Amino acid sequence: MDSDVCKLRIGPFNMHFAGYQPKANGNTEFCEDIPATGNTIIVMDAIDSELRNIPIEVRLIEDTGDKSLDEGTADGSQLNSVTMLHLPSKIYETGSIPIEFNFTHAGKYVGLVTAGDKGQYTSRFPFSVGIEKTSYGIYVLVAGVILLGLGFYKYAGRARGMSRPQGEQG
Amino acid sequence: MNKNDALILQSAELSPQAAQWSRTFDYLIIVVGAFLVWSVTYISQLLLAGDWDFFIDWKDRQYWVLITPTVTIMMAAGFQAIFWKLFRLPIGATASLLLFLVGVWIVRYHSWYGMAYFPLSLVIPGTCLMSAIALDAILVLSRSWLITGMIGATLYGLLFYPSNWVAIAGYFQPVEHMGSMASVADMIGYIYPRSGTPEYIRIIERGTLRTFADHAIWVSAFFSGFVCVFSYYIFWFIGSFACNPKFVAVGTRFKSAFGGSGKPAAAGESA
Amino acid sequence: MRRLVNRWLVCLFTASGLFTASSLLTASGLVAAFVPLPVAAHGERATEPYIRTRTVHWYDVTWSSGSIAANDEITVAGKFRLFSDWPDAASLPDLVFLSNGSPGAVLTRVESYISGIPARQSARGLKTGKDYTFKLVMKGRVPGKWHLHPVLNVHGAGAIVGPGAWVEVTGKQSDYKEPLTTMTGVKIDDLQTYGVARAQMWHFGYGVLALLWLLWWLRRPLIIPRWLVTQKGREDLLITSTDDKVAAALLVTVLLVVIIGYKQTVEEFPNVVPLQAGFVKVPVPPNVPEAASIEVKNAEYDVPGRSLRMDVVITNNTDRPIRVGEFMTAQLRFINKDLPAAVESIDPSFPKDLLAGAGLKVGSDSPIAPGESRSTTLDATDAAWEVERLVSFLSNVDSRVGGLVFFYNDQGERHMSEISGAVVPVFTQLGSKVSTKAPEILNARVD
Amino acid sequence: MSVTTTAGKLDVRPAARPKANKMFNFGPVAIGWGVLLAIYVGLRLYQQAFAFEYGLDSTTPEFETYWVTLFNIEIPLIFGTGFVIWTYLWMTRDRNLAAIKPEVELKRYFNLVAWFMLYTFSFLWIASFFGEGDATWHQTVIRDTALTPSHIVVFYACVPMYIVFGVGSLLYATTRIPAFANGYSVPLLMAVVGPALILPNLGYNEWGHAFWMTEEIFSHPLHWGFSFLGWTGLALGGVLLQVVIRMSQLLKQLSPVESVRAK
Repeated sequence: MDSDVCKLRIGPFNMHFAGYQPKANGNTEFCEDIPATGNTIIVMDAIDSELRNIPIEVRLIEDTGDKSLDEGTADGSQLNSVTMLHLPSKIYETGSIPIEFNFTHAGKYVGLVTAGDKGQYTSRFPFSVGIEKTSYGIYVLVAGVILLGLGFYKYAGRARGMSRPQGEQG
Repeated sequence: MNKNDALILQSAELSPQAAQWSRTFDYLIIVVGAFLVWSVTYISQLLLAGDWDFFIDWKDRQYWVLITPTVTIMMAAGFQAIFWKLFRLPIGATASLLLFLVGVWIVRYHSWYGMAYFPLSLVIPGTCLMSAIALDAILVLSRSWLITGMIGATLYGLLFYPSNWVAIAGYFQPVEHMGSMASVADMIGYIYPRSGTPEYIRIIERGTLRTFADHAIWVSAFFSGFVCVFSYYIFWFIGSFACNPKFVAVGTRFKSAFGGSGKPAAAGESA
Repeated sequence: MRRLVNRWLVCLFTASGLFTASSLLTASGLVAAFVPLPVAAHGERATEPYIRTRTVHWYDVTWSSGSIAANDEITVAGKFRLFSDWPDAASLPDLVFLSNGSPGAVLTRVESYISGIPARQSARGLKTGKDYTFKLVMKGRVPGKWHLHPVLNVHGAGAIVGPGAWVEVTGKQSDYKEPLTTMTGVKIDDLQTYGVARAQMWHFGYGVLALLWLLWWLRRPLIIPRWLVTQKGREDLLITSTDDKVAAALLVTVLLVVIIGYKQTVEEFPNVVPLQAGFVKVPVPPNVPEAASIEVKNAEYDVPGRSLRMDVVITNNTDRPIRVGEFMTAQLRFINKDLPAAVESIDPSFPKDLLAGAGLKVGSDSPIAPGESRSTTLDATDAAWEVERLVSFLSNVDSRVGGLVFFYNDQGERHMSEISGAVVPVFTQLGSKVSTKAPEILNARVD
Repeated sequence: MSVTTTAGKLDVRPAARPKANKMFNFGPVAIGWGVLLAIYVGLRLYQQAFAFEYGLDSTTPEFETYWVTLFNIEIPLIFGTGFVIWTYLWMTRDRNLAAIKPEVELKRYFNLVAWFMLYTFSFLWIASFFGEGDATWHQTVIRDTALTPSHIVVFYACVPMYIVFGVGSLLYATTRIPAFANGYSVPLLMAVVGPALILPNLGYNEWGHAFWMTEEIFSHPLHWGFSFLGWTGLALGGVLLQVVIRMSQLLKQLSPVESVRAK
């Protein structure tokens, strides 16, 4: 779990984040980049057992780039205007918080998790939906392959040059 | 005939007439070579790794990915050594795997489908053909069996799985059957019964391979590449050894059967 | 030169064409032309009698039908007892697979169960001395008359074949379809052809690439000239800079085709699972106390008489009187025809060739009282011993025989006991130690 | 189908060429292939018709009629024919090899290759076609005898068949080509004796199946002998080198390059 990239920190506690799109992508688990719009299930699992005993509030908002929204400085009406989903504060005994949501358009979103009786711990995790993540891996691989071919070709030219100065050994 | 061909004939000091005879000889050797490469590759692979090749429900992540390349590279290396050492022809591996693939499909049709009524989906073969082409190409470019063994053989093992996955991935979709999950491949193996081949006989992954973040196959592919290096070297040496044109002197009684002592062995130990 | 090449190519293609054509002819033409005719048994007769009489005893086996159309289902169900006196030559049934005997995939499997547990995979933990139920649901595929047996494959012992009945599959093979929907909702029209064209397309593409590479080299002066040039050390003539370019381009092509093809395939099939291979565990059935115990005092096989005769002591452990109703071994059933309950136990679907005509002769056939120990003889005489090749204990290392004996009490309830012991072959009545009325029985057989 | 290929006739580029240049006659090879093909296809059709029908139970009289009879005929027939061919090759040997003309010797090398064309062709059928067919049989049905319909074809027809051609090649070389008469060719012996040992190796196979190997796993160590003996086919590479060394001398002797330069 140490190297788990899908981990959220809420104050002193840890949660695990996973997104699923059963219709589009079957059992594949996503982290902060959900590949497509449409029906999505997000599950947050409490890693620390303390989280099972304290109320947790969850909010999904559109990422407007204005951080003040979720840091509580803005007034509630502004927050509500960008809120897409709100789960009021509640104790989750199983330690698992499932959220089902239908993302209608691609874009950047933020999840806000507030824990504790007074909402003393908060966590903010940005994620994207339906935004093609440019994966450079494949280009690196293709470039590597072409370089390998070129490298071998250069090497072969050297070998040929070595046998050309003819030593006519019977 | 292009300029290079003419240069080769000139360097070989062959007259047009001799070149003509030699070309006839070439065609005959192509035929003999094709039959030989085909049959020797086939019998070697058949009884060392045949089961994994026969059935779709043997194509697992642990053994199929490891054993098939390790075995097919044997004859690929052996024939590569013969053709390269004697004639600088980098075609041994490709010829071996291409003819093997052609033969496999013939047998799948004539025998599994034609005689025992099995659907072809049960007996989809795997192939190391892409690996073999890469192996030959690297031999040309490196001019060295040492480098080919290091880079080419590793690549040979690594390429096997992805170059086959494109063909058979669909067989590993999940299906629910009698309340448990199975892959489509398992189902094909279950539905079309083989009385002599009970399920437990499959030599396949039975445990879990929770390594490399569940990328079990790539662990096998890497290991396969590693074993292929040794397999390649061993069979390169066997192929080289097989090219030894040695004659052992015969006794005088044997010679007398052909009219006395005869000429001294003409084609001696020159290579 | 070119004409020579052409001629040779014509010859080569004609030869390979002939080769392929003949294979295809046999593959397709004959499958279509093949006239379905009865097929004999599946070689179980050559299995050693100590395996056939002392490993898996199938009983109460029924076939739901004798004739089905292609794509229709048939159920074979029943029970088997794993014999306590299991022979040393065969591995214990620790790992088994429930299968069926058939010549190729003429019938296909739909479902199979051991003790109600799905048996798609092999099963572990079966114990000797226990009874298990089984069920096989099969589907007709190739029209014809086929012998359908249940088979228990025991790891290390091989296939142990159960009783076989003729099943006729009518209709056309094209009526048979195997559609399937995956857990992710992908619909497969027919499992028989699924994915075949895709694999062939890839293999063909690979093959073209390989063929081009071979032709690139084979078109030029080959064997003798190249060897002579190698001897001169003029490698530069044999592998030109064009060859290097082609080789490098080919290497890059191969790698790119594989990398891009793989990437797209992974995206095309995001949900895949490995082969499912774990064994299933079958719970051990509860102990059933033996209703009657049988001790074999003497057993002999009369070779010319085709007769197995046993001196036994039967002890009735129940609280009701019982009679011997049936002796069963190696799928052969010897019924005591004097006992109506035993005769009624024969299911109409049970194959007639496995019912011994003369049945079982019990020396002292009156009811055995509760607690009584009775010395009697059992006599199972039939040509089936010879036909089924069950007499090779004459040439085997383990000349013991075993079987199941069924008892019925006065209320028609059935009980089952195992019987086993050494068997001595005798060639004449003179050698006989068993005190039956042997001559009469011989006469009965002649009748 | 054009079966005769004469280097001289087809050659259009150089000037006129004498008729004696015809070094290789494809006819006999084509006939040989045709006969072999007919035999193999015939055996395959026989299997299609009678393997599942009468071959599943070795205790039946039909098995005796259709399969044991085939076994009893094929072994003496193939080895008998082989014996006649071998005897003929020996009796008609060249008794004065020292006096052989280069042209005749070159032709005999071509003929030796023709023998190899038949040898490798006949080996292909057991190694590939009927070899994997054997897997189909034994993984599909229950093994009840060593002489199954599959074994009767693959082991007892196909194996003797290639032995006939293998030993034939060896005898042809020994009785007609000086280099092979003056010394035993190690690679040729390997390439002929190695695959021939597959026949005795069957003893190991059947012994194993009789005593400890009840189920058919093709890649079981019990079967590795077949692969191992198959590898000896690689030794034809050494034979090829022996042939190439001598043929290149003969080519230069028969058609010296000076004549070209003078032109």
